[in-house]
Amino acid sequence: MSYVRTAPEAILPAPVVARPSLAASLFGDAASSLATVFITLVALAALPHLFAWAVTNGVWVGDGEACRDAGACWAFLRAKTPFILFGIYPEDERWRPMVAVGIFVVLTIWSLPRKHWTRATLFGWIAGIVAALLLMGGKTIGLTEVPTSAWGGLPITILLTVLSLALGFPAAVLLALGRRSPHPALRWLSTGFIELVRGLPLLSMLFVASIMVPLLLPDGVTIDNLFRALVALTFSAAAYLAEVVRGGLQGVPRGQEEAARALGLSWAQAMRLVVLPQAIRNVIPPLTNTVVVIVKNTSLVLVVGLFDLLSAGRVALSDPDWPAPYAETYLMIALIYFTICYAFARYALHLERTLGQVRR
Amino acid sequence: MARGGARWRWWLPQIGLLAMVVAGLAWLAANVADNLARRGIATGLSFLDRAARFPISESILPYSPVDSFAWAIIVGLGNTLFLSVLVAAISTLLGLPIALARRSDHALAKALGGGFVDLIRNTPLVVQLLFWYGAVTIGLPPSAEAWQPMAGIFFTDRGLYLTTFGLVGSALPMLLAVAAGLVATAILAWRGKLRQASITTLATVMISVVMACALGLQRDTPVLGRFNFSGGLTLTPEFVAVLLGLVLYASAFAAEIIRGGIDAVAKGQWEAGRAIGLSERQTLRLIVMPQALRIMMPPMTSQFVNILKNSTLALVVGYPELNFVTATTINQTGQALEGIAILMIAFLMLSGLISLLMNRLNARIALVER
Amino acid sequence: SGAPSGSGAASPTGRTLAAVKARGYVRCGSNKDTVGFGAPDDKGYWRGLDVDTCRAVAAAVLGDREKARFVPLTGQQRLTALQTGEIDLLPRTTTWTLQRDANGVNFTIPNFFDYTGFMVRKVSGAKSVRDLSGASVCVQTGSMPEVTFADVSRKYGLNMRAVIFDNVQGTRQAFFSGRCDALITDASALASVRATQADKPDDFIIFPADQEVTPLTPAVRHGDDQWFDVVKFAIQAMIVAEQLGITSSNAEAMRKSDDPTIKRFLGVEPGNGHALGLPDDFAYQVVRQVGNYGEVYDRNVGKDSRLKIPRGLNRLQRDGGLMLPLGFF
Amino acid sequence: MSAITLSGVHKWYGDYHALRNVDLDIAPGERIVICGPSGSGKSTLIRCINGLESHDQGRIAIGDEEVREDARALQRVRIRVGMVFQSFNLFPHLTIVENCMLAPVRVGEASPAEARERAHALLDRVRIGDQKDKYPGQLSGGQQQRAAIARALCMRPEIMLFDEPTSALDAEMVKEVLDIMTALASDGMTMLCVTHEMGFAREVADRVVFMDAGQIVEIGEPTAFFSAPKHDRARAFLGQLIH
Amino acid sequence: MSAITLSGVHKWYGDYHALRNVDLDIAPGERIVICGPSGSGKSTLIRCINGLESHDQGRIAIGDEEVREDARALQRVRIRVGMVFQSFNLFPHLTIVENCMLAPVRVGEASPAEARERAHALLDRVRIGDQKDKYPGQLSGGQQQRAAIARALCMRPEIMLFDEPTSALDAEMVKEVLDIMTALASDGMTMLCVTHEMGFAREVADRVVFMDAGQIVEIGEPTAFFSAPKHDRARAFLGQLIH
Ligand SMILES: Nc1ncnc2c1ncn2[C@@H]1O[C@H](COP(=O)(O)OP(=O)(O)OP(=O)(O)O)[C@@H](O)[C@H]1O
Ligand SMILES: Nc1ncnc2c1ncn2[C@@H]1O[C@H](COP(=O)(O)OP(=O)(O)OP(=O)(O)O)[C@@H](O)[C@H]1O
Ligand SMILES: [Mg+2]
Ligand SMILES: [Mg+2]
Repeated sequence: MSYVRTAPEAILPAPVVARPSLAASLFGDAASSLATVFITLVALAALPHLFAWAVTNGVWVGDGEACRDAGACWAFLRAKTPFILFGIYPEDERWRPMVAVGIFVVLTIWSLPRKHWTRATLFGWIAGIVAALLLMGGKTIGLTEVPTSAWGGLPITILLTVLSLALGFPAAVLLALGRRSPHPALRWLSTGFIELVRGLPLLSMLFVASIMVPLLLPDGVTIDNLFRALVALTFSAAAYLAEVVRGGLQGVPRGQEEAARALGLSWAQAMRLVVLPQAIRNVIPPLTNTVVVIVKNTSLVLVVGLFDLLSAGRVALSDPDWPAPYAETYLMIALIYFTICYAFARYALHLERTLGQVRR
Repeated sequence: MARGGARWRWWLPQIGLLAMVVAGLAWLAANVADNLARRGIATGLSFLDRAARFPISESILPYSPVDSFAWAIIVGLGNTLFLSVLVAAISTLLGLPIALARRSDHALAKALGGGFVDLIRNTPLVVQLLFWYGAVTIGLPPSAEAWQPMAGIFFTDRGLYLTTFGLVGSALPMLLAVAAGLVATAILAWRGKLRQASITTLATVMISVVMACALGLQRDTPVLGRFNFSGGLTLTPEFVAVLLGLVLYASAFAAEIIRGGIDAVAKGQWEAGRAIGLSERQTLRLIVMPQALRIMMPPMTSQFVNILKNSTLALVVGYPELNFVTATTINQTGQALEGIAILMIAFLMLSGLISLLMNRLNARIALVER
Repeated sequence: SGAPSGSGAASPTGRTLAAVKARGYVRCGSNKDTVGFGAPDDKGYWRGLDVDTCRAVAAAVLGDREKARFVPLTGQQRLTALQTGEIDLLPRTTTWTLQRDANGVNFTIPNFFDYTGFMVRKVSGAKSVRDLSGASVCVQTGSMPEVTFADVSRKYGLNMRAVIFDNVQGTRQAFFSGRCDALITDASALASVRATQADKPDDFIIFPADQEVTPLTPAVRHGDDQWFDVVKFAIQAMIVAEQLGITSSNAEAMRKSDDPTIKRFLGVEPGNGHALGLPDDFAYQVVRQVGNYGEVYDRNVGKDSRLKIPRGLNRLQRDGGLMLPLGFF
Repeated sequence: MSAITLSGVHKWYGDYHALRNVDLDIAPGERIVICGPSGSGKSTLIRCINGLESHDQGRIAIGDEEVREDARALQRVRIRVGMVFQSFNLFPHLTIVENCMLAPVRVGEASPAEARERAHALLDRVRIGDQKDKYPGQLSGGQQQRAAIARALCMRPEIMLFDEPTSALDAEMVKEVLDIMTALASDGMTMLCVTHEMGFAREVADRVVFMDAGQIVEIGEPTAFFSAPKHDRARAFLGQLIH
Repeated sequence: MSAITLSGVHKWYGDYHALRNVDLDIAPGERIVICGPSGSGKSTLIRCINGLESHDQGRIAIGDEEVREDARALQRVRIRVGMVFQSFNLFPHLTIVENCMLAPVRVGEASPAEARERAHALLDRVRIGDQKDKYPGQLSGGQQQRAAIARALCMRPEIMLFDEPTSALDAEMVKEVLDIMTALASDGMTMLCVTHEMGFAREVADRVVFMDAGQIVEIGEPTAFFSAPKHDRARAFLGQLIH
């Protein structure tokens, strides 16, 4: 009836289990097999057409004439890529946007490892943004002046993204804190702003920015078109990010703030050092989604006459020398956006996993 | 103080802040008034009564260019609502199988589901809409060579033409039956009895089909005229592209919301379901989904608001929703201020309405807590 | 306008001119993808009839055609942008209509006479508007064509179906992919579309939608008469130069001409510029730097361009067109 | 025949050896209390018995039914074995009585009326009959746990498994639940219970199983075990419990 | 002078009268244990003392520093008073040593090196010096609570407040934490501790304060109080605790 162990049981390595095979996953049961066959058939039906269009009949070199009555007109993209990427920026000066894009790429790559998240990197970004703006504008640093109305393509997309995030995020944090504040005026204002912006389509906000802003300002004061689009994008980014941050704040137990206050930290210190770092960590996935939406939203400036990537692509399509290969152009633009957004999403996933290791 | 509340020491800065905001708004209003006067821009809503004179390519409300601007805007609003409701319904339905595919063990289904969601979510909706419009207009044959997958259905680059069945004789009993069914469904849904509501919907559809057959039908088949098919029901390429683009886009998001909802149900619930002998599918259906549904309500609310707002992009492929009609109105009348104001108020009201309805529904089905 | 406002004077004459001079460049609202009228080329250099109109004003006011900047505007933005002072001048294929004229802007002088036309495939057999009964028509929003479309459809009871876009590419893409039987827009645009985008231009025909001529006219703000005059005569300078046979290449030489009309025109004999508040050689600068109207036309939309639109209505009045030279004295 | 048989059971989580060669034989009607330090594998053991976790080696059987990875076999096992979790795991969207009726109607062959009747009887037995139409969220922890017990009993299981059924409860509520479990035990139900409530173990258990690091270290009569544990590890553990 | 003085303290939550006319005077070096039924206002009392809650009437003072709604005054109070919570409330995104260094560096005037040294010494003292570079999530409950004590001590407070520091711990870990608290007490630290651990109270407390419904009902020597509580409510409460 009673038992006492005398010798400990050996700790053994786990037996090697064969991973469930791909075949089992594909043909494990009737439903799986059916699904497999169906998906394969659809793919087989579609692929040859796609291949013929893109490769067999595709035109890789040549001019507009070569593309008439042919498959995909890749030659168009070859000819137009500089224009799509840099818009109407004067051709002789295109090295400047190229350098600006380079600055952002370098900064981004530099900022990836966590150990580079330092104050210096932050200043690096600020310096980088300022440098890119000066370089693009040119006047202040003694280059030919290129007005913002002539900026275009990818640099615009990147600038709008980076700036609307850089300005929108701090604003979002303040709005989120304001919305949770015990002080009614702050709370109403933050809530009002957030809900107003979130209730309106970005498109109509861009309209307002492009049409109404001049009416809102005193006679004679004008604001740059690019800047106005930036303001609209920043407002929208701030409102959306604020809601995400608020969600994160709600997920931080009240005890954290109390513990920080009990140690003598001020409210601002408690927020900055204890609550916000946790709040933001908690919401990396929705934050990622929101940032991706913000990146994609820059494409909407198309409707207010700026030459962003998509807009420049469409202007390129109106060139009478070419038969307007829409699908190819949109595919290329989609690919650029996809690369940016997807890379960002993967990075955020990685971040979430590594930051998550802090907890058990 | 941690839980200080609104103490007197805070009133002053708060009043100051409010005053600043009010002053700022007043300053802007003064500027607008001054600018309008200075530039001789006519303001007022009198233009709304004037004939619009421009055409609207399609609408669910009747419209002709002799109608007023006001009516044109209402027609645009009708299209926006129609499109949004359709997209919301279809994309939610489509989201479920995609979410389940992503969670399944079937390698191909999982990869396809994942690839679809990644692809859709990481490219701008405008680009997708433009792409689909190109695909629809370039991919389909001209009217003369219409593709006929089924008798009475024609796919052409002018749109999809469907045979419809009109009713002979008195349609009144049937309409009454359908209306009664819809009202019953609405009441049940309002009470949070979703199961009964869906059964009622199904019953309504079945009863109406049976009654339709009993009452007798008259086919209305599209016929190819000189340029176009006429008769039957037409879905224009613009509408198809917008619907396709918005539905695919929204369903990728819906799938993620549904998947998130399922994943967010505590693991213990799955285990408890299994432990009392329920199968995996029963556990999903009886235990997990009802709880996931509740978790999904808030993100679904934003999703529906987003669908409404995304519908404004329909203008790039020529579907005349509210934004498009308002833009045309502004262009025709030059009355930007009024147009924008109408647009924004309409959207704010619609977004508010969606939130209100969803919150009411949410309150109805919320888990009861102590 | 860039200068800060004074204290409430409703229309201080000459403010725009002073502001432009102070700023050092003219700001013009522009199309961004209407080839022939206003669009950047592959190198990012703006080209087009409207663009050259703006450059003519820059040459007249500032002596340098490159001192012009272009603000791409959508149809909805353009009038507001002008009214609010974001731009000094709106040369952007804008039709001169009563409603617009009455509502805060002034139209100067047409720089292109157009009409609204339909383009159809020859195989459809349609030869006039009346043949288009039941047809699908692609319409580009934002200008006269959509109103004209509605009007003719109603007038002849055609029951046409409109497919409307707010952008050029959408309209064109839809037409050539077979979405529409006809494309309605300004005939100039139709010509250019046919010449450049059609696989076989001869497969398409163009006919007018109605009897009306649509004058595309650069516009300025209400309330600044001096600027209104300046723009009018900068445009006129190109037309008169053609009348007088002055071109960009012979303008220099023509300054030595004995013809008093030419002398006055080129500012050799002073007075004209002064009256407008401009340098006396403003017309000379316009012609030398931008060219006369014929040159500008041919270069952008006419025989030297890909569009190859016949001069038609845009010939000088003496040649049977509508371009009427005014007196430079 | 034994109610539960485990022989040579091994279980790994990744590379972590969570159950090491566990042998245990439980007779019908026997009441076993399992205790041991945190992480010693108590929950793992109990979860392997009704197949919520799969074991990697060895054999587990409920009567003559082997516990193996097969949906139908698992369902047969789970119908015969009731389980009560530490965190109750009631279904929050169903009322208490609906919680109880779900399995009999959907898995067993009971009609709704029959299931309801059975549920009422059991809810009365755990003394929350008057709460039956409330939702779990409206009950106190002790009431929830009693409802969970009633739910498990509704399938008329031969065996009940309890995984620390009182550890998520406030001190005041522990007693309510232990009382119900004691009553169950006195009815002759086969019970396997992970708990550190020594009073309960003394009063009810036929045998106490002490686990450490995935192994069964000692098995004994409760009085003998608690007063004089033989194994060092058990002694150390009990020493810490009583302070 | 008293270390802590409360006189006529009232506190309301909305309409609920949570503290009713509380008077208490604690001498430097004194060790007080507060007990009482759930909801009796123990936490509220302790949280009012370091100003985490504001009291509505009466006076609370730490030495000569009055606790009042003024950011600077409050900060001075909090530097002098350390607090340990029931749920540890360590900062999960910082390592243990970073948790300890945060306040000395940001609030006190310590240099990072100095703060680190101090933290190391205190972590050794609570016997988790070897865990210092782990994150809270990687420690057991007992270790986390000891880290929380070290964190509070890092500010070198004159007074330590404990709000049920062991009630969220597994039985095995309670002792670790109580040992540390006992050691602190024997160093002469002024302590105010909400706890139901009678062993600890007996061994360490100078006085036991019993609260009920927002009032102080009984104050007494621990031995006397536990063996023969004078007030009915206290007697009933102690009767329930021992089951
Ligand atoms: N899903 C899992 N993946 C990996 N390791 C696991 C998993 N579940 C449990 N473990 C590990 O297996 C060991 C035994 O866990 P188990 O939950 O059975 O312990 P326990 O004795 O029930 O402890 P407690 O008293 O804390 O509930 C622990 O070390 C635990 O960390
Ligand atoms: N923020 C609050 N708002 C409203 N009422 C509160 C709040 N905090 C506490 N209370 C109420 O005040 C009373 C005293 O609470 P307190 O937390 O001080 O009790 P306690 O003695 O610490 O109880 P426990 O032993 O459960 O921790 C309780 O009735 C509680 O419900
Ligand atoms: Mg366990
Ligand atoms: Mg408490």
